Amino acid sequence: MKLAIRDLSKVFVTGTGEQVPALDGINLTVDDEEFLCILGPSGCGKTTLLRIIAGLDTPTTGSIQVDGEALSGPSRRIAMIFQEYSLFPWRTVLDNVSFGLEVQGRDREERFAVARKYLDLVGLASFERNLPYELSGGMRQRVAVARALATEPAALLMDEPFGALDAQTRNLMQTELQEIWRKTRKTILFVTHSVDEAVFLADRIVVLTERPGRIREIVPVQKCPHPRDRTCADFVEIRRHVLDLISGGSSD
Amino acid sequence: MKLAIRDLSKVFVTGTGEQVPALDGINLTVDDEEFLCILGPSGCGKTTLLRIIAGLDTPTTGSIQVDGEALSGPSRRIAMIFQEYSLFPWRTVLDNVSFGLEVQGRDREERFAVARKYLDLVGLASFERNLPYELSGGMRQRVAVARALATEPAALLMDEPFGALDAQTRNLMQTELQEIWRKTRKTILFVTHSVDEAVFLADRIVVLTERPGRIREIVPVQKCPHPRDRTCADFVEIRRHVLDLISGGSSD
Amino acid sequence: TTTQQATGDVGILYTKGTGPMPTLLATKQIDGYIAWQPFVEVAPVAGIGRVITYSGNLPPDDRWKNHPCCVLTSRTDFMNSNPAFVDAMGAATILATRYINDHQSEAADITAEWLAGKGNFTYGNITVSSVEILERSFPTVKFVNEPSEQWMGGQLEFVYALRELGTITGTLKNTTDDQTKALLFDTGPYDRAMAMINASSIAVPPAEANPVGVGYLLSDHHASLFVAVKKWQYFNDTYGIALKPEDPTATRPDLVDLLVKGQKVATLKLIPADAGPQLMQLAATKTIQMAYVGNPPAISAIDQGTPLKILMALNNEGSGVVVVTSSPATDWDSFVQWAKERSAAGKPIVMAAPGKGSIQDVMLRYALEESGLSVKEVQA
Amino acid sequence: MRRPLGILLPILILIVWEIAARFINNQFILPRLETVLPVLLSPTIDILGTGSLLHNAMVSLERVGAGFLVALAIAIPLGVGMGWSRRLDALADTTIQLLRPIPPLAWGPLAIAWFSVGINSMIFIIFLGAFFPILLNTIDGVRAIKKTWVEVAQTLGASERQVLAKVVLPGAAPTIWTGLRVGFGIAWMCVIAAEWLPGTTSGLGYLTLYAYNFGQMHYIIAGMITIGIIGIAFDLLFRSVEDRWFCWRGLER
Amino acid sequence: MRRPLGILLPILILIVWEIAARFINNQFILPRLETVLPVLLSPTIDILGTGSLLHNAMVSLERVGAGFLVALAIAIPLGVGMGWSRRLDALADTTIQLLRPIPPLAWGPLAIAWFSVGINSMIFIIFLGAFFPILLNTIDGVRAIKKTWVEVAQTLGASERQVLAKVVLPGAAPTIWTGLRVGFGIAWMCVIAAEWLPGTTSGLGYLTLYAYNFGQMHYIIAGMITIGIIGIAFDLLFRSVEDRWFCWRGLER
Ligand SMILES: Nc1ncnc2c1ncn2[C@@H]1O[C@H](COP(=O)(O)OP(=O)(O)OP(=O)(O)O)[C@@H](O)[C@H]1O
Ligand SMILES: Nc1ncnc2c1ncn2[C@@H]1O[C@H](COP(=O)(O)OP(=O)(O)OP(=O)(O)O)[C@@H](O)[C@H]1O
Ligand SMILES: [Mg+2]
Ligand SMILES: [Mg+2]
Repeated sequence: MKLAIRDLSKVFVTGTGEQVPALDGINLTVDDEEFLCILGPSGCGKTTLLRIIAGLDTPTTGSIQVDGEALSGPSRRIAMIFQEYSLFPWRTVLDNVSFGLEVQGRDREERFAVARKYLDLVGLASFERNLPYELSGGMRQRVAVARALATEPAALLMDEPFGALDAQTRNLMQTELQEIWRKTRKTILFVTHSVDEAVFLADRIVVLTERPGRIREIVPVQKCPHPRDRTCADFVEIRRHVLDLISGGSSD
Repeated sequence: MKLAIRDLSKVFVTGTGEQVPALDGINLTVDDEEFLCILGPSGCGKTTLLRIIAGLDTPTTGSIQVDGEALSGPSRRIAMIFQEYSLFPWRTVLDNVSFGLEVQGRDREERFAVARKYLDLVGLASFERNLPYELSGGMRQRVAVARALATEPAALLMDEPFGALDAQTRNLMQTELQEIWRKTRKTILFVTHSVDEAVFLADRIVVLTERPGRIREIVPVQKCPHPRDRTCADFVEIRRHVLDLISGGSSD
Repeated sequence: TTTQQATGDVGILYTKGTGPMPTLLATKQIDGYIAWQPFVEVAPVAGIGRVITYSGNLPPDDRWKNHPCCVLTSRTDFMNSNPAFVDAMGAATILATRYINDHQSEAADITAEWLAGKGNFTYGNITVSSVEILERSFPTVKFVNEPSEQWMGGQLEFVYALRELGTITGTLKNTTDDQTKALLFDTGPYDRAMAMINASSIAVPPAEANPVGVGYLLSDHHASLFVAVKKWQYFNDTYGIALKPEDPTATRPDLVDLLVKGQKVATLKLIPADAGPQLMQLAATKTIQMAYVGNPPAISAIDQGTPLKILMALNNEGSGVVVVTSSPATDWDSFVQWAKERSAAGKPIVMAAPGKGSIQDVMLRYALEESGLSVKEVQA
Repeated sequence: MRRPLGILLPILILIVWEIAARFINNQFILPRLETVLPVLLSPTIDILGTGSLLHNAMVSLERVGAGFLVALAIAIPLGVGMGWSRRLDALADTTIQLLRPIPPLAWGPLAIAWFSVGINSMIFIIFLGAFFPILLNTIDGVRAIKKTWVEVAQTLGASERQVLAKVVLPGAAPTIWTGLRVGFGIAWMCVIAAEWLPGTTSGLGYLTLYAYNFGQMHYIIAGMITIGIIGIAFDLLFRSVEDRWFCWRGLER
Repeated sequence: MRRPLGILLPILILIVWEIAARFINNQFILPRLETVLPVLLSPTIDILGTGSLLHNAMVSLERVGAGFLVALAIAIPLGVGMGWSRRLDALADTTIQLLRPIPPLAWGPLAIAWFSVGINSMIFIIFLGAFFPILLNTIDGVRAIKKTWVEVAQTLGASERQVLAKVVLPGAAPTIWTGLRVGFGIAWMCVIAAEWLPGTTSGLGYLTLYAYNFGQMHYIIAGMITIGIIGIAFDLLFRSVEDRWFCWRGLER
């Protein structure tokens, strides 16, 4: 899926009538099958951007084209994975993963078959009867990924999906996500606070300014081949550059 | 205050009757006016050790001598600061800080005078009428420090007091704690997960093993003068050494 | 009325029905009560009180002999649209009353079943059969139906009494006796029922589509209803009119069919209540069309504008005055003596009555005032 | 240790009761234990012609069941609507706040006028007792639904109806269930009051009131104990279902 | 937008009421608005010789106040004890669970035998209504006290009594307050039932019952509205205190 974002801005109006500009003049094209990471200081509008693309919020100005057509509301072709655990706690893992297919009206057999396929992909085939609270944080996010993949969307929006995980699990999940991306070739927009994570995963990294978020720079990472070695020279150099961009952007 | 811990061990018995050894054979002497940091993997018994010293738990075997006398229950001479915010939310800042004096039966005038002195020390004199929820996390922990200091204990036990703060506030608090320690010369036992924090603050660092916690090594830091520069060679070297101790101790 | 100068006080506590009376007496919160049967007999049987007089003997002498008590009433709109039905109900009631008078002990038995499933009452170590209680109480009730001139005269006494009490404030406030009678009574159904009985042929009323609500109180006074239902087979076979319970095993049936000449004419919903005023409220809201009820609530309801008529008598007398066992009183005179002593000692006795303006309340007040005692309502 | 200690006090109370009853020797104040226990131990024997304890308990339960079901059938959809739509909430909230504090019992006279004597007015009163806790908990439960769950469902293509049926209702179910439990408890209390309305001829409430007329305190106390036991039994039932179905509660994250 | 919408429905109800009343034309089923409003608007005029609306409301309030205070005075200390000491909890819990589901109203006959007709048995019934919510909330509140608060106090040298007085009670205060609010609501409901006991000659409950016996529906409805308004007023009062005193609640951390 190809996304074209044109002159996008978003101004929130709070309960007291105050205007909060969250995003300003975003122009960005995401290529088909691209893995794009978005970095930026807290409150700069990263989540807002993803929510607008997912159709959960509307932009104040500007437009988004999806494969040439204007975006209108939530669509099955774009799936979102949230930072906080978002599984339905009353549904088993299998029922969570097959939720999207269920609302499409697919029959039991079919949706369970598809759901099992994606549970397999994220390595949780043996947990299909468990309830979410019986899983660890990392496992839960993997179920969320499987659920998002099960409807076979063309794009995945991921909002700091690994933010709540401990370092070790996080590294593991990054490697697995790479693997999944390699296998399924989705377009992925991935928001993170971790420069390391962004450099490890992305084809390109979009660095935003402080609120209201504007694009400071787009850093290409393609020259570093997958799977990336965090100690190789290119990696360290790109990492340094992005870190500079971020700390240079802060006002202190 | 001088603390002498001899052959201390602690075995918890869970509700199901299972025995959980938390500490094993701890021998440690803390000198008067010493700043001791305790580092160790999660669940190794750091909190348990502090709680036993504070008199909130009893050891299974072993003994603790405080200035030569055996410890028995909570004592005014040893104050504890908890990781989670522990202020009384229904009391103003001033009333929180003067709590210890209130239970001693000191009169209003006097206890407010003492409380104000310590609020001054932690730089919150102007917030005395506020309720805790009106303060930021860092301010709250400073109030907790003032409250602990107000009863003028000889020792302070601090259990990851800055764990919940963001990096910037945390650095600030570390510097301030140094300052306070310099001014009041308490004996301080400080539990942390951050090697950096330990090296920055401590006279000596006690590194514990995985559960059941035993003393792996006691690392002296005295040769690095206060206030410490995190980039100086000694600092970096000690930090490297402690990091090695910790990762060497984990089983992977 | 010629009330003497009062020489003492008596407190009256209204208990909204008879329910709390035994408890209040047994816990010495009241010194006695006046109630309808069988709750008069409950006290001596339970060993908590003594009957000093039945209502027919209350002073002044002979004033209350054969005093009217409960009556059969009907809403006028219902009577007008279903005259034959009301006549048939009248006939069933008259026939049952006759049966009671001819078979008193069986009637007591039936009433014991209706009121208590013929069960036993337990009072500490004492256990008595409900049949025994009813057999004691039955002779104190006079079962009659005829709305005679004398009986109507007795009813007027209650109108006067209620006027004095200040509870008559509506249509009956300033009426002459003739006007009052015209407003209160309609003896047509009684006359037609008697005619049918005498002719040994009850007319079949047109079938009722809706159930007819009939209210009553749980008292011997309404035994004619209980007997009519429990002996339905007999009445059906003998007179061709019956109130057949839909559930023949129920001790206290609430749905009965009116059968005339073997044909089902209507379903009756029998609705018991704790006290008369409740029934009159139900009549006012058309929840019930007919009611077996004490006369003062019926008079009050008519006074308040409820379209209702009194059709006939159900019983005369049938109430009694009970005092606590520790009381020295054994009859009315010693009771008055005792009340005066207690009043003089600054601790006036307290008597319970089922409700303000109830038949029992009216008679007790009258009798007390007649005996030189003034009555004060007890404020809890 | 907990269990034995817990039973100690009731036993102590029974002993004190019996001693006190013998001492007071007035069954109107405190009937002897040995007059009450036989009533409880033979629950199928007729009491004063009103039917057996068991029969009357069943009658009361039926009435509560009916009133409760009506309350549930109205309160849950209304509550979901009010929790979901600010508009509907704004429209109905004031009215509900005004009606809520009127005791169900105080509706008695109107209930009889509107629904006539008998089961329907009892159902109305029971309904009033159960309605508000169920409604308020449903509103709360729906409002407390994690926005993320709803948005996940939307991005996965769920329609509003599907979101309500598959996310909002199951997500709010534990809170609604608590409302049902509380509502049932209040309904159970109200049935006793409802059975004191004129025209009633059965039910535990009627039984106690009727026994009162003849000063049969042992029946009253047996009736009260039965009412208490049934009340607990249902509370435990509701709680056990809660534990089984909603074990995920509080562990959502 | 919220306010006007909220008032819309009650106004609509009033209009429908008036139209229906004119249409039904039976004051027993639905009295006309213009017969009810004057009663409410002149609350100092005597009603059927039972005193004015205002007077009766004050009488009822006094009774609720007394019963509520007794409940509070027993339930809070007992609740603190049961929340604090596992022993006491184990001892008393079963008994409380057994007594709780018995409706206060069902105690009527015993109340009269034990406390005699009049204010005392009314207070007893009101007490029963308020007691359990206050007790259960106090226990909950004390149990939910953050252990850290208690330990902080201990390390600062507080004795057990000081911990209870200065940490446990204030820390549990918001939850206890909720119990008081709920308890007051139930007590207010119970006063109506209590005033139906024999021997009562005043109070809003008595007023409605008395009016009922005379078929004066407009007084009944005026009484119900008064009951409702007082109920809301106290609920709001409790809530406003909650907002003022316990603003820290939910923001503890
Ligand atoms: N519904 C809203 N109403 C008002 N302001 C909002 C709303 N949602 C977000 N904002 C504001 O918009 C700005 C951007 O928010 P957003 O959540 O997109 O930031 P973010 O980059 O995702 O931050 P973080 O890294 O902390 O998640 C913030 O200042 C936020 O307070
Ligand atoms: N009351 C208790 N009952 C049983 N086990 C306990 C209890 N308290 C602590 N433990 C166990 O003792 C061990 C040590 O716990 P402790 O809290 O002291 O660890 P810690 O070093 O402070 O860990 P962390 O860094 O995560 O705070 C853990 O395994 C813990 O599960
Ligand atoms: Mg965000
Ligand atoms: Mg710890």
